Amino acid sequence: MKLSRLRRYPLLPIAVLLAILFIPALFAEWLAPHDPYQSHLRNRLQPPVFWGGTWDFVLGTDRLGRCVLSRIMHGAQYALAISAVGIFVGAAIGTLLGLVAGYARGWTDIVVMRLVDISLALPSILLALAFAAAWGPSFEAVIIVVAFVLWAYFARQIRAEVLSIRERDFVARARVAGGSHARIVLLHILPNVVNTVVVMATLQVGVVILLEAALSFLGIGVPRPTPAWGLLVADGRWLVVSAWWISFFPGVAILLAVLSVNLLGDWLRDRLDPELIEV
Amino acid sequence: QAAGKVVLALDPPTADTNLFWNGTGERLPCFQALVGHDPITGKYNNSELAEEWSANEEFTEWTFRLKKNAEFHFGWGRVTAADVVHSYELTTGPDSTINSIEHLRAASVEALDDHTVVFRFETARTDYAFQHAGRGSMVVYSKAQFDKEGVDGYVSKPAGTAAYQYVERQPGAGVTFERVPDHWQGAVPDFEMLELRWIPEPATKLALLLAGEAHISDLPREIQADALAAGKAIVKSKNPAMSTGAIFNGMYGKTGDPAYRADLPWSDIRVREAMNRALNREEMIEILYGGRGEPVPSWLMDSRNEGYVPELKERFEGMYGYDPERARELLADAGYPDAFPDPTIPIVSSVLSGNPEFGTMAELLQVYFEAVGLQTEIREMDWATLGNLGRSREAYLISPVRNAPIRPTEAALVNFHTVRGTRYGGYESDMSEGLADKLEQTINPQERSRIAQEAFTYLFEQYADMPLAAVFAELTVDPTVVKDWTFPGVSTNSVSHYHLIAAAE
Amino acid sequence: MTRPSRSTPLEETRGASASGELLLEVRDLRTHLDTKNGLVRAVDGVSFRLHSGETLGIIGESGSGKSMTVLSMLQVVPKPAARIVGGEVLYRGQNLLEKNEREMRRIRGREIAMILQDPQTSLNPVFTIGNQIVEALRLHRRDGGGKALVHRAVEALRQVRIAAPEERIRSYPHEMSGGMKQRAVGALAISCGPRIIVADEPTTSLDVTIQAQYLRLLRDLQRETGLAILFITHDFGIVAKLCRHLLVMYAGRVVEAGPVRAVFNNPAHPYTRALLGSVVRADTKAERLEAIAGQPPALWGLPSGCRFAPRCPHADDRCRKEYPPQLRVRDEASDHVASCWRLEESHGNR
Amino acid sequence: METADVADLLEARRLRKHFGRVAAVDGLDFSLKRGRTLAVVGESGCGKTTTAKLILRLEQPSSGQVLVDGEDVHTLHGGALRRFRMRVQAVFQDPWSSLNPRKRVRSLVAEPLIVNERLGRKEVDRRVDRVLRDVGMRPEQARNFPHEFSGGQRQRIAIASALISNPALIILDEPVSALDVSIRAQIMNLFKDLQREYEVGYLLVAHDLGTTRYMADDIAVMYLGQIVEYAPSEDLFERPRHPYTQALLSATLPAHPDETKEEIVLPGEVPSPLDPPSGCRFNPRCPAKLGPICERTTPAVRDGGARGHTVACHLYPE
Amino acid sequence: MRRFLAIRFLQALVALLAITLIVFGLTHLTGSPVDALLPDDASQAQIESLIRHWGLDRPLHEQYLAFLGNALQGDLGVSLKWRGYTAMEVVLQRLPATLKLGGLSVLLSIVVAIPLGVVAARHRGTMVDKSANVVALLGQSLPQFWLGIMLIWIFAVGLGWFPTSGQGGLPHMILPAIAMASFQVAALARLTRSAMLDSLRSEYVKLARLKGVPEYRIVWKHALRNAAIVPLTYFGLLAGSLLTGSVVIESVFSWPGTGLLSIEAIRGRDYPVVQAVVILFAVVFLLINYVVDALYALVDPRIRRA
Ligand SMILES: Nc1ncnc2c1ncn2[C@@H]1O[C@H](COP(=O)(O)OP(=O)(O)OP(=O)(O)O)[C@@H](O)[C@H]1O
Ligand SMILES: Nc1ncnc2c1ncn2[C@@H]1O[C@H](COP(=O)(O)OP(=O)(O)OP(=O)(O)O)[C@@H](O)[C@H]1O
Ligand SMILES: [Mg+2]
Ligand SMILES: [Mg+2]
Repeated sequence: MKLSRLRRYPLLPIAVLLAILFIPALFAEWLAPHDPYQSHLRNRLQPPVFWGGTWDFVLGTDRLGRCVLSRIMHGAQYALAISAVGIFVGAAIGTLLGLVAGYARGWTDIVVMRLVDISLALPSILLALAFAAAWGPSFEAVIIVVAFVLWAYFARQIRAEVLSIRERDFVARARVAGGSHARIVLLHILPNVVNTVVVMATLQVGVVILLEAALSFLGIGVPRPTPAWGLLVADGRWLVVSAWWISFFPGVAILLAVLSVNLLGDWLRDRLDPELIEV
Repeated sequence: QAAGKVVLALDPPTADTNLFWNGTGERLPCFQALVGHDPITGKYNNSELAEEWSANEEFTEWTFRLKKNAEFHFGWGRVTAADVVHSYELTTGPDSTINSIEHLRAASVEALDDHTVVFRFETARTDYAFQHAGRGSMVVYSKAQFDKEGVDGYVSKPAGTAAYQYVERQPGAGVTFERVPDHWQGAVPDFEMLELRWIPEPATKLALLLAGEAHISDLPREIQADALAAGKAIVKSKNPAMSTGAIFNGMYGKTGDPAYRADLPWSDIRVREAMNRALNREEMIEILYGGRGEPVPSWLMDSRNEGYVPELKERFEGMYGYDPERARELLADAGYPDAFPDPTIPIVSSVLSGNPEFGTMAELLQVYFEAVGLQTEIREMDWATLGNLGRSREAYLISPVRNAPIRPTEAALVNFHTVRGTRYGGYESDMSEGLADKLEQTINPQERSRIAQEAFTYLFEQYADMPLAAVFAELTVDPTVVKDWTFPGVSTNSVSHYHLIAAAE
Repeated sequence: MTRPSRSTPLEETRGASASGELLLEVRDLRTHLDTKNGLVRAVDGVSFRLHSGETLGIIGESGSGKSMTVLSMLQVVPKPAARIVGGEVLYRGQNLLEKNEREMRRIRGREIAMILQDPQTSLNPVFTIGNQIVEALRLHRRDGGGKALVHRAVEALRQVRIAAPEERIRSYPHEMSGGMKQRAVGALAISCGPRIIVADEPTTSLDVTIQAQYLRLLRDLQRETGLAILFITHDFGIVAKLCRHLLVMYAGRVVEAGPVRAVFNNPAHPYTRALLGSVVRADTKAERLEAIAGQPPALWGLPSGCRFAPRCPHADDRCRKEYPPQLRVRDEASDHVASCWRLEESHGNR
Repeated sequence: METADVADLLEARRLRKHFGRVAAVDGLDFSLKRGRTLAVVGESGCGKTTTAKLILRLEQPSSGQVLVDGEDVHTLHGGALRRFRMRVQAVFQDPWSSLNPRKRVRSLVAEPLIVNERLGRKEVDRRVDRVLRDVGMRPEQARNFPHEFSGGQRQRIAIASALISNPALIILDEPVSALDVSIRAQIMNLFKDLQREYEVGYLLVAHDLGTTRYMADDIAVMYLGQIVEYAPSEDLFERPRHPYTQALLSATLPAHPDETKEEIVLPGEVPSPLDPPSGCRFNPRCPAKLGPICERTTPAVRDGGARGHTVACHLYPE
Repeated sequence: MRRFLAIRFLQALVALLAITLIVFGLTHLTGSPVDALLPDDASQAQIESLIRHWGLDRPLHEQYLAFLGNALQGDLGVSLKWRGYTAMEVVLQRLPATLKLGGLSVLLSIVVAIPLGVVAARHRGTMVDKSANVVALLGQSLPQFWLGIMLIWIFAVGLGWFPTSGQGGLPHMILPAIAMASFQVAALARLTRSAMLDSLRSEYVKLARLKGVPEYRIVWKHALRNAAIVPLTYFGLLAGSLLTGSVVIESVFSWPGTGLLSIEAIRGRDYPVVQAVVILFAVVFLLINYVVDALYALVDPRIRRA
């Protein structure tokens, strides 16, 4: 393998992501030293190995004596699943509406954009609180909230792009060739916004992980005892002084995962879509 | 001696209001009720507005005689029987949300003279003094203020009679009080000012305490150690303030109740016993309460109340003791899991103000249950949702509970073990209903005690719940500011007797 | 054509200031660019002279290095990609390339002003025209207070024939038409009284009738002030109309230079010839246009030989191997030169 | 004209298009015969592109009709519409925006066939190969993406795509103005060659008279949404009638420094179509303005002398 | 311009109406407030009398219409939890605290982010740029509540520089404002940077250089004034994230603002207050976006006429 070629890729973020998010998410069953739900009540609140603990629990244990490392590893599954499903749903809805609004313009556009306004104006966390209060915290509720929060951003961005793309001559050419509206939207316009969707989706992974963590922190994320990262931080937050490792390491996992995803998203954006200005 | 301000960082109350009858019975430091409590024993005494009280033979008439010199704050005058009648009417009005309001209601109320009030009932009410004491009690407002300013007056500056008087409230943030100059009882609290500050986040409470911004806080026990390590101290209620455990909801066993489900795993007494035997209570008390809790054989029974059965304590180890082996046998015997269409045991994890341990308790239950082969699932829900399920009689789940503080036996039995106790769907059966009814109708103390004992023994033998421990209310204090606080642990939120907060030198 | 002409024939202007002072001499200017495709020799040994009152045209295809040449002169090449790697830019005897940034700032705008291609983008959309002119004046002509500067800005607008300049000075760029904006850019350029104006394709984005107006304006301004104009274009028509001297650039190099008439009458380089041949004419109907084969070259990894060789019908091995020297073209104009190995032969073919 | 008896390939009748208050196209009449070229010339914003779009059915006219082969384009549907899509194609100005960057050359070129005809893969490939060769490209380039080509090559791809369905009419909206000087001639020659080979009619949109002389048989000069002069190409260049046409002609640049020409510099700017002048729309800038009549009355279309030469100007008697 | 603003205003009103509907629906799905407020041992009679008292027994659409009618008059009902106050009073009482905190955090982010973005763009590709990017990304990657807790431990408890929580003067606001700003700083800085890059590449910047304008003026005047439009539009969105962020940050710092209030209100099923909070949030959000539209026109003269 030529090194110079490798250097063109953001190796560090990819490595971190693999180590923190993907490998644990896929192989936690085999990699994690312990069952993440298994309590070792005699080993409660054990510090990490370099803080006077044992190799058995490398990153220490929580207040029920569960292995922090194993829980973080399994938590990656939830981070990944929620991001993947939530973003997929949000992006799909948003992209579709954005495409339709930008292409059709007129009334459709106005209606969709007002919906976007409404969605942006409703504070997402409050919405989640209400959801959770109505149906109890659940994986599905988190996905719904994530999708609800995200779709509007996608719709806005995609619509703006479609508005300019539809004025490009190739769209006119496709119509001159006799293509139907559906064909034009799906075969000509959609491929031109796919990059944007991909870049935005990547950049949103961080947002979603943080949102999930915030929801868990408020007690309205995925329910206990699921080792979702946000819940892990929230669970240990009282004990920051005496058992800092319980929330510190999940916090670090969130930080690193989000940071790497963002770096990757940046890199993707530079590669795929230098014009996209999105945060 | 005269110290400045003491700040209490506390969980936000369920209802944050000066209008006592719109709350859940948490009493503000500026108010007093008719009946007081001894700060150490928790027994009723005349330290508040009533000089003395008595009931007639049939317990259908209760008479309270007021102290003559009791005086409202801000110059609203002496406390009279009219104020009591006025407060009674307010408190039992249609918008009342207060605890046990039905128990407070009387057939009629009458001011016999300026300082005598009589409550009359259609049936016997043996426990009526309780309704005017620490928990779920009625506090006395000034009628003069109401006549002049209406409810708005109470909202902006309610006059009470206690040693602290109201200064201001920031809704959702806290309430401030100040020492009453020349209090009618001659009480002189150590602190000039008293601030209750609502802090939902335990870590923030701890930080406040450590930063010296708050001096007393109801920290969860889990982090008390951190505060102790930083030189803070613990003050405890003088008596156990509550008894905790977990209950089997959804046991709607009264004959003919359509909500009854025989196929629930815990409808089978063997499963109930197995679940009880799965619990290592010593370890749980260690984890949940840092070892500072007394195991109890029945979480509703208390030596201070009617119907205490001392033998249950001895029988406890034999029937409820930690024995996973036996638990497994029992389960096998009951045919668990195959005999049940839905063998999963749902455990509620909830946040209840004042009970930060409930979440952990749910997880612990899960750990122990799974260790003996029970299948479990944790359901997070808030208190309101749980209550809603109970009320619609669909609460098929296991939930941590507390009996806080100890309430009279009759009310406790009715609440948790009859159809009338609407909020929970605890263990109900013809037997429990019958015993509760009988208790209500009986006025003879010996007879009552016997019935209550029978009820507790019955419930004990039915494995009607999973008792855990009697625990004290514990507050973490800054010893450089607060030396001590003597309170009996009898109010809804456990604390009372604010005027006894003692300043450090 | 029966109508009498309404304007001075161009001929007069061209002759009028024939022997001005030598203002600018560029010698062997070289600018390199680092791009992701590799090193681009965007300007590769360009030399020319410019006298006062003279108009020098630089012509060439897109990407041939015209803009980069003049930007290098003023040292505003895109950083950090571009480096000026050699040559001299003598402005009235001083080498500008040896000056530091502060000294250069006093040259830019004050001595040598520039008009960019697209008035749409070259005016700052958030400031009024007046603001933008006054800013330049404040930088270079501190004499007089704010009022005087505004007055001078109004004068500049008047000079470029903008109607009601007192009001226009408060307009934002978007409130003006394209032609008016380009005239405002012109006003900005002349406001500080420069000796040289560099106009980088100032009319490409204008309509034909507006372009005619603008060219006439430039010529009038030149006559009034004795300015020297360096006019960049890719249109022979403009050169024919406006310029006295001409520089033909191809891939970063000057392939032919000389008096306009000499080059038109006697184009020596095959590229110049081909370009002239491919111009569509309005005066006669052509049966067929002479097209240049192939595509303009990419500027990275250029061959060592003549850069036009791949498209040149006359190219031989030597052309492909070695870059040709600059030779004098044998005709009446003494300063007509071209870089071609086969100058004699190919030229003779004509 | 010798082709007078041949039916019109394209005809516009009182064609009008308003965008809100803007009358982008304001009553156009013109016609085009098979195999010939009509150029529409005028300055920016005069409505050329709108005209092109109306013909292509990309915009709906506010009133008036576009007839192709005698059929009203805007009432077509079903099979007739598909036939229309095959017969009428377009090449746009900007080769960078007119090719979908995400598609390979093959599918770009084959698009009209794929949409309108059911042809086998083989047949499509064969036709793509052929048409690519016709526009001077190599068939193997069909696998590439547009960004791998220069502007001139991209324009060739666009032309190939326009030709593949054997159209009778191609609308050319400023097809060379974005190209480099050295490339323009190639492309214009190509258009000429293709016209001869395919017998296709062109409607050429341009903003400068010079480039049209080589291409067009007839020229329509537009000003602010209206045709001010309409004539066979040679006649127009030899005897321009309308003062605006004359100004346009004089503004074309000389081909040689010695070429002298009457220079008419028009004062002022092109007025905003939002607020067009009354009467003759050219009157505020007209060097030959007669007087109030020009401001008041819209000039009717008059005979411009030669056959097929019409002009809308008060200078000329009715 | 005036027409544009008028249309936007109408659209905002329509959005608001839709929001009231959603909010009303959602809050009524979340269960009865009676459950949250009544004690464990409330009797059926007590419950029913309370339900009637609060009108919760009427059909939903009737409740909604009544709610809407009252809402139009600015009356969103009385708080069920903070008895004695109307819902509006409760929320308005807490709104200033949130606005103060939000304002400070916005100020903080502007003060930090804009220069950061400008400098990064100015020195594109250098170490300065890269470090600025890492700082910004870090801000976007930190869980806010985690940062809040850390800040409390380090600066309030450990160093004792600031108070830990609660309302008060500027010192009380600094830590929460920092925690809240962390995300926005990142977003704003990166936006500013990319807008500045575009701006610095533009022809007018080139022309300014050719005019002899000194570099600092080019960057801070010519380029920034144009680039400012992009972060400005982002401000509308920021408003949303501020309000949302306030829920988390306020609960960490016990900052008695609307964020904290909303959590308590939902937990307590205090419909009127929940409705008031959400509607007020929405109004603030729409208002800010409206103002941003207007500001936009101020900064960018091109919009003014359109
Ligand atoms: N900022 C830049 N970064 C990289 N390469 C550049 C940059 N600017 C110009 N170039 C390259 O430098 C070469 C010369 O460009 P220049 O702008 O001088 O051409 P030009 O003759 O003015 O062309 P045009 O007629 O299109 O304006 C071109 O190959 C161009 O690609
Ligand atoms: N979709 C539209 N909505 C509103 N106005 C339009 C629209 N399309 C064109 N116009 C207006 O109609 C007029 C004619 O536009 P058109 O594009 O046809 O001009 P053009 O002659 O092609 O100009 P150019 O040479 O600049 O391409 C212009 O004033 C333009 O602003
Ligand atoms: Mg250039
Ligand atoms: Mg056009």
